[in-house]
Amino acid sequence: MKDVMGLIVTGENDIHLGELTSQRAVAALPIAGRYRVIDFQLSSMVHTGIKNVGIITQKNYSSLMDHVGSGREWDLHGKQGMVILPPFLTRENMGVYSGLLDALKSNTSFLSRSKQEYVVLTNSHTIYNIDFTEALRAHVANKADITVLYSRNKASGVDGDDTYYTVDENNKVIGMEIGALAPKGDAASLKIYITKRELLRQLTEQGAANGLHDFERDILQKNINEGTLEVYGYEYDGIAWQIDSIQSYFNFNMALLDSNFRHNLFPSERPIYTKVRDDMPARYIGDSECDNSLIANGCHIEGTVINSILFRGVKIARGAVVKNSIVMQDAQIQEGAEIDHCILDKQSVIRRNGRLIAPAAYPIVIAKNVVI
Amino acid sequence: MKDVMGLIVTGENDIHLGELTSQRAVAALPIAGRYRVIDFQLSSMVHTGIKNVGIITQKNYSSLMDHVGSGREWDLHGKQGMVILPPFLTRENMGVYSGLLDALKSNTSFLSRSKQEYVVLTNSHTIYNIDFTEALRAHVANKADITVLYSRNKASGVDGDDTYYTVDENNKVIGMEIGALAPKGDAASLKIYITKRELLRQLTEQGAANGLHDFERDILQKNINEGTLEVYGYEYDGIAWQIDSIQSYFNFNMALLDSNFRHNLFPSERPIYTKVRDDMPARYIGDSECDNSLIANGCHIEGTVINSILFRGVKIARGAVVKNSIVMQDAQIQEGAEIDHCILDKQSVIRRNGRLIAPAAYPIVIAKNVVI
Amino acid sequence: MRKKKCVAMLLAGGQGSRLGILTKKVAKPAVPFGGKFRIIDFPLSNCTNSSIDVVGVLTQYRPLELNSYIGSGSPWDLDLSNGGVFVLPPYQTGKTGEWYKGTANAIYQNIPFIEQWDPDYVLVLSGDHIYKMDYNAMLRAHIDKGADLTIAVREVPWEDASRFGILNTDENDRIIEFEEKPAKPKSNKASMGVYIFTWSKMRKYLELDEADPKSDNDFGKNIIPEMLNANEKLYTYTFEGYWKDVGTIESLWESNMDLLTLPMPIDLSDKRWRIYARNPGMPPHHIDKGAKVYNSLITEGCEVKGIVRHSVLFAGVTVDVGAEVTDAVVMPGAIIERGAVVRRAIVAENAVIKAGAIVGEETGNIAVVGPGATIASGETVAAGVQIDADAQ
Amino acid sequence: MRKKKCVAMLLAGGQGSRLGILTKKVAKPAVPFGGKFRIIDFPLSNCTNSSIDVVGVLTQYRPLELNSYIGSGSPWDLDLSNGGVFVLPPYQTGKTGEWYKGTANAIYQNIPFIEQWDPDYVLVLSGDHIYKMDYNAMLRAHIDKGADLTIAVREVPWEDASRFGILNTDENDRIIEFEEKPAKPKSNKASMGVYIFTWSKMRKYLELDEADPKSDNDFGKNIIPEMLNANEKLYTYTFEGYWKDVGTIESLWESNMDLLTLPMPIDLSDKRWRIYARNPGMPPHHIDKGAKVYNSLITEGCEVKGIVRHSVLFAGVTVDVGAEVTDAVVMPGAIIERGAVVRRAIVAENAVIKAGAIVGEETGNIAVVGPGATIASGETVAAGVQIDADAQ
Repeated sequence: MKDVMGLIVTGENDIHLGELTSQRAVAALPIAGRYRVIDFQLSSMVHTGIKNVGIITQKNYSSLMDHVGSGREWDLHGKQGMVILPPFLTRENMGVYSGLLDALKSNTSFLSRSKQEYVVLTNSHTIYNIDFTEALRAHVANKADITVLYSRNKASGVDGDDTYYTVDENNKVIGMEIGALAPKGDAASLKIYITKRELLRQLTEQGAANGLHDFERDILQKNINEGTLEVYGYEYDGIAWQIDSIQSYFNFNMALLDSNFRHNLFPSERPIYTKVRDDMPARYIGDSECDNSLIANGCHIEGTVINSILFRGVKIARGAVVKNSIVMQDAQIQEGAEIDHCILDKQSVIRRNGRLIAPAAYPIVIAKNVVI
Repeated sequence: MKDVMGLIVTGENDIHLGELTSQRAVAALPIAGRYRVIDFQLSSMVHTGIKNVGIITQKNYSSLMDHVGSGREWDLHGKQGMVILPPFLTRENMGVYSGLLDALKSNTSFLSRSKQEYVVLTNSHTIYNIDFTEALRAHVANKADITVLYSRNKASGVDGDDTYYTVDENNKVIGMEIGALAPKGDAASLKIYITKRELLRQLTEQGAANGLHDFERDILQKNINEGTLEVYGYEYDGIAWQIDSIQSYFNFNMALLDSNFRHNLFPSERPIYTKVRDDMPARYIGDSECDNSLIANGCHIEGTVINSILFRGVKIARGAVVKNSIVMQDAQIQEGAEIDHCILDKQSVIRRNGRLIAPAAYPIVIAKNVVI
Repeated sequence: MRKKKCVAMLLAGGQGSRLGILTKKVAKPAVPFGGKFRIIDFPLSNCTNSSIDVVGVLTQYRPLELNSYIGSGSPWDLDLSNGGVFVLPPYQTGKTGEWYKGTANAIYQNIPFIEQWDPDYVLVLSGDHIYKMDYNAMLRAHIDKGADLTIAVREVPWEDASRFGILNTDENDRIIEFEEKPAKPKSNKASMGVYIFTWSKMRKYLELDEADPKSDNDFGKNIIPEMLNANEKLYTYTFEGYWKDVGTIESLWESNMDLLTLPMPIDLSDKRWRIYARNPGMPPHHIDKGAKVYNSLITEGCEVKGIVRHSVLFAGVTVDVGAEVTDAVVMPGAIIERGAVVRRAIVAENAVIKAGAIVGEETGNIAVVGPGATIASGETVAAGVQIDADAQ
Repeated sequence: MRKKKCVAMLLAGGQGSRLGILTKKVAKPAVPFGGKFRIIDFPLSNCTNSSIDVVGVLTQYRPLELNSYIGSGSPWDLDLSNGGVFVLPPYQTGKTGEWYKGTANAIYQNIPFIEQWDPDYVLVLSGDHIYKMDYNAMLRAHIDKGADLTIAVREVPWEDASRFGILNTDENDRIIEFEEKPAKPKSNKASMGVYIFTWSKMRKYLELDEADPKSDNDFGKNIIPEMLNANEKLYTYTFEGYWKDVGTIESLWESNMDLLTLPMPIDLSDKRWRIYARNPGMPPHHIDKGAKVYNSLITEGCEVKGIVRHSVLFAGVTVDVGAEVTDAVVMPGAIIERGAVVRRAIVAENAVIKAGAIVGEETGNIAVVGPGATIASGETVAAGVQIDADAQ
């Protein structure tokens, strides 16, 4: 698998994620009790045997940088390992690309100096756990110019913001709809593409030379419609969940409480790697109660936890009640406090006897470090 | 030596370094044939046994980041290792601190979460090779609040830009002159300070609360004059060379051609660590001639090299002549070309039969990637 | 290699026979402890936290798992260019080679390793104790006293003193006598098996010991008595925190149970003295609907559907519906099936307790189910019994 | 440990006696080569560049220097959590342990190491060859052919074939016969000692071999003939690049000299197939006023004041005023003092050639000054003579 490199483009539109992404890229959003979103894309690359991974960043990438560090947790810290590709900041450029094509254009030198024949290009806001080896084999066998990964059971939060393909019986893409409210195709784009590194570089440079910004519309759709590139689909039938709104974030975390769903996403042969914190195991103390919840190491539970996800180092004091909530790292629920349908960001504190109850459809978000 | 942390403040005023620092911090300036300036500060920290090093960066820190990477080359890549502290960019803050105190103020959280009792605080534009252990012992023995390191033989490029101390027979600092053209003291500040971490944090917060920016003037000088802090000096009698102008940069490199000077700066027990490139040894081919020069690995020499410094991967073609020059990584001097008193930045090329001759006092700088 | 002030040599030991089937296939320091650790994490993390960054691990017994666990040393920040952790087996020089004959001989055979670092001091550790200790503080005491050898001791209850190696000292903590398990102890200072030697002296006595064909080549039996005879400067250094020898099944179980008392006698959540471990990379554990967990430590990757009381569950353990786990240590990957009962027991890695089986009793000695062993449906494992997978 | 498609086992060998005093204190793979490398850098870098990221290094002979040199594996990007480079010595199981009896036995003893990675294929390498080879291309050929064992071969001149292990094949490269140093070779395909086995088959034959008390437990003498007898699918894979056995003083010297020809027969400046090495961290080398350097490789840290012709100088070598070094290999830290002459020689690490001494002759065999040896002022070392520091 030496002949494949990876490219993760971060900094997607995060307007529907509100406060959760005000200080961080979606890629760095804590999720699933101990991970960040990018752990899923990075681990998938690693399980495919990819050693050279570029992470294209836009604004707000310092927590992402802090999380991935040298890439050590993913065995990507070597000389041929992971590279962070920050935006080139100038007075005109505040670090936001106007489209995927722009992001690629700014990083053609990375594409040029990489050695691998193929590239797997992915977004950073879809949760999945894929070994791309099979898709790569199909790409080669089909003699495809571009292979697009799609799913028939992808979960997204925002309606009308998706791309659908129509594929023929050989999996060749014969149609593509972008942002249709009632799409004809049922093959939802995972926004993961496989192509030759050299072709991607050429398409990027040609596109940019023609003043284009949108990879999907200006490159993919155009070439599919005109038949100028051989574009094939590859169906991924595992879990795929796009984190693009507070609702989709909340629902994805809650879905993990189902054991089948969880075991599908975390098969033992493809662990998801993440930054290690060296916490001790979770401690259950005294009259603690816990029901249908995911609890990370370092938690300290003396109260009641129901249908919730606790990240590392969360403290639930005596008499506190946490229901249907997501509680991020090192947050504290003090004695007698009660929360329901809340998302507590890192290090937030619900003070003694505080109550924060929201309806299921509108979970409340408490920002990082806030004390209530 | 567990009880000491390091803090390197980068991004000094580099106006007199011209083109050499237009795209990089002084800390990342290539120097001495295979190093960057920061290698000297970092290696000194490592030889002191310091494991926790913060590097405060300002604008233009991407080549610095690229160079230090995860800190692996300095054995500073661990969980308790090196941390890059980038400026917090906002619309108002373009990543430039208005003084050392500002830089420290932006990073008090790093000071707070560090565990060590003492801190060694250094600038990033002075070349030295110090084991700070002795200075730390003196600091403790003197019961000093702050120990300032000074030199009686420091080389600088820019006149009137230095700070001098006057010390009594016990090395207690009794006077301090900033930017005097004819200073009374002969103890030139190395801009290296030793103090307790907690005291540095307090001084920083108090200073910032009072709207101060200048650590030297507003904190050090004021407290020395008023006798409110016990400030002691510690004399370092090794090589200290401030890289603050093209002349001082040029002169320092040329000084390295003297074997005594070189052996003093590179004692075998305190190697200077730097990023490894895995080049092969330098190759001397055919009628090559070489006289009084420093040559790094990866060079390919078929021409003539006199009184010069060649960085890694430099190619000198047949019949080319390089005199009194500094040639950075992967630059090429093609057949029959001749240079004298030049500083060639990385990957620059002097084309076939090109000539570039400058007087000793005004070396010409050729920017990175330029082909002449 | 650059000079180091102090290097550590960890005696990972031979077969830890008192740990029975738990060490049949792994060296003792690789035995799991405390939900996410292995025993060796404690001395290694103590070294890292004490800024000692060269650790030689001396072993000749089944080093495979230990070797894999240590790997490049990165979990302990010991993957260094100038330092790090090295597994040191016996080797051949010229045409001959010999196995380690004793603790002192193991160090003797590695004199060239130590000399690479040109150290002033050598710290000797063993791999079967749970404790958090600042070796650097001990080193400062060693240097301040101008000692040739400093032995860490802790004060044990007088009535237990006759079970330990006891050091009798003068009023300045200088050792005047060493007695192994004295019938009538004159002191309650028990050796912890943690030594700091001034290297030049250590080297001298290792060479003298090696030249003596009658020697057992052991620190306690030979080196320390010889140094005392020669009137060298030996001092004790008193350690006051939690310290537990986990060299027996009972003490290993007890030490795990200690983590369930409040406050923890050894704080493993202390951010200023972390105990590092290799991370298995599993998702958070799941407590299912209807499951009950009381006073327990549960690690990532566990799936709890039954009842867990006063127990330590390691990574990836499954406790199925209706199963009951009480006063137990359940090591990584073990499965307790429906309705099975585990009491006062150690269930080792990847063991399977089938539906309805019963392991251990409410009182009596600890029952042990060995690594990979299966207890069939309806079977019973009595108190104190050890079940070996290979014997099944 | 996650499954790996292919793991590499590097036979670092016993005492490389044909390298004489150069391997008296270090294992052969740790011998310096090419100005900045050691021999083991070649197979390790080949593995990294071929995306094979588990390498077991089998050694029982003086592993100390090799162990220190390999360290955490970071120079070769082999400091991995899931993979990496492991030095594997013999060890004890239960109460017994045994040294490696032969190449096959060394692998046999490490079956548990290999099984940890659940590999489909095992690559066997040796530690005494200089070459750049894509093992992954060989693996693809092995898989495409459905082979049980693929042996890398290179075509040697027919007149030399009788000095090698020769593989006779059919027109599809299937091996029909293996002859060790045949008097009348039927083929010129010489084995390079690089094997890829399908692991299930390898395991079977290792176990059969171990059960045979008369076996030498050697791949060439036992395993390969047995597999041929049993009609297993053995194929050759022809390698065409530069390949040199550096198992003798003459070949080690020659291979260093090969780097001075134009173009280099093995390109060590190829950025797409770098040979990684641990870096000694020295400043650039200095060519002093009046010094002369002709057709040579000079490494960082050297100080050249004299004349260097057609030689390879390793890191930190000093050639003083008036000294002359010709056709020589001068290893790290060696010092050639004023007016000394070195010709057709290997001067090993930290050796000192005192003022006016003469080492080697213009013709004849290579003279060798061993590691740390000193040649006194005015002394002469004749062609072919080896000087051992310990004998001085």
